[in-house]
Amino acid sequence: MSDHKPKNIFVQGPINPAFIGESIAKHASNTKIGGHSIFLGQVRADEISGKKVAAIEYTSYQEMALEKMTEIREAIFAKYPLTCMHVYHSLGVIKEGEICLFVFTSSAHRKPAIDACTECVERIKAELPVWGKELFEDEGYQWKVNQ
Amino acid sequence: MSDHKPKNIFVQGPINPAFIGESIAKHASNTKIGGHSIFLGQVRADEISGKKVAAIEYTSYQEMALEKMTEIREAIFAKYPLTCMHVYHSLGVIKEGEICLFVFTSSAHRKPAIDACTECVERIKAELPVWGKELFEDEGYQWKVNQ
Amino acid sequence: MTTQVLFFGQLTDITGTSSLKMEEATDTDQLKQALYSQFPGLAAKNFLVSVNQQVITDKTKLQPNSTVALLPPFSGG
Amino acid sequence: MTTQVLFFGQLTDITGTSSLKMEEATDTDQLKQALYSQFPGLAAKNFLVSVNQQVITDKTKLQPNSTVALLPPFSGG
Repeated sequence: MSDHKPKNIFVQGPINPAFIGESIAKHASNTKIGGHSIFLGQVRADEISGKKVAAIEYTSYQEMALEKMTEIREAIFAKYPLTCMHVYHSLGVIKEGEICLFVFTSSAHRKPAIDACTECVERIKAELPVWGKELFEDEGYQWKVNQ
Repeated sequence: MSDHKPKNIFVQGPINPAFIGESIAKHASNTKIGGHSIFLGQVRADEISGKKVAAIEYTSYQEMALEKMTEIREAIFAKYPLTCMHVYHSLGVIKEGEICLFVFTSSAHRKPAIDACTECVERIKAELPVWGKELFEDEGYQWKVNQ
Repeated sequence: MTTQVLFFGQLTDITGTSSLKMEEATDTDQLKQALYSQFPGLAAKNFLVSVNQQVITDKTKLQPNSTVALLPPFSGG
Repeated sequence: MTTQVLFFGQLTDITGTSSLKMEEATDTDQLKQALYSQFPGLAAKNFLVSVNQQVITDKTKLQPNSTVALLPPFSGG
């Protein structure tokens, strides 16, 4: 466990694309940056045995997730020469086509930014106590399974 | 050479972060998408023997670059199950902290989007006839060399 | 001795609640047996157990006011 | 027979121009020799040659109104 209070990554509802644009714009003042890598998760309207997913409802064990995210963040900063890393994950009902995950890494050179972003996404999906409930268009739901 | 007119990728001046946000927002209507990968190149204020890079001036052999980009695009679509791919490269003087390259791939699943984006960035840097002239803060310049 | 128990994801379909308090369990094995008696459907489910936010691998002694969570496979992102 | 010749990147520091027309060259080797006579600094430079936007590897015959470009190492992105 880390000593400092973990940084919050959770936002209620979808991530607004305009917010992503604003996040990028804020990095113009850091002129040591040469490359940014961004991953966005978008809710897909999957068809499962004839039923269409209309939304995913995300819940989390937040205290544990934020401790784990702090651990992931520290490991990634120790491994890659990043200037910064930002992570946002949605909670609540996120409709098809909306953004539910935003991972953003920056570095002097492209390779560390890209590798760190990919590793962060993989670790978020595998290690954060977050659950998605796929809500069907008509009625019913099923629990999402990560590949 | 491809039969159809190659799609333009060049924009005069820097790429506006708000435009990136708008590009992301446009993809909400494609509900087959599950993941987006974005790479952004930003002009770095490198120090070279005590001189600071204030801007990069990009020039290109445009007709050839657009033909080559069409070839890269077709190869990447043949290799990865993408829903779409967008590429923008700046020409002219781009100041430190400004965005000069925007590569944006989307797919049903994260891995093809991420791998296609990385491959596209590598091929753009290696294969497109584009040249960067690093303009120093005080005076003088040097020609950029890609790693 | 009271233990706070948290349920997440599909496990809440079985328990009908996301938290409850259990008395008298002194380790995680006792606690699991008590939960299986109360919610027989849990025994067939795949989940990890955490004590005070740390995932455990073996039977773990519980302190007063421990928080135990049952964590089905994660599916964030 | 006229060939359009294009120069890019640092090669323009030597030629002082980004394009010119050359007469009488019937293949790319002749053309390069003529360019080296006119711009001796070019001989020490590292560049690829394209004919009508296709990079060539060997001596290539020129057709009337071919466009030849001298391409120093790329540095986009």
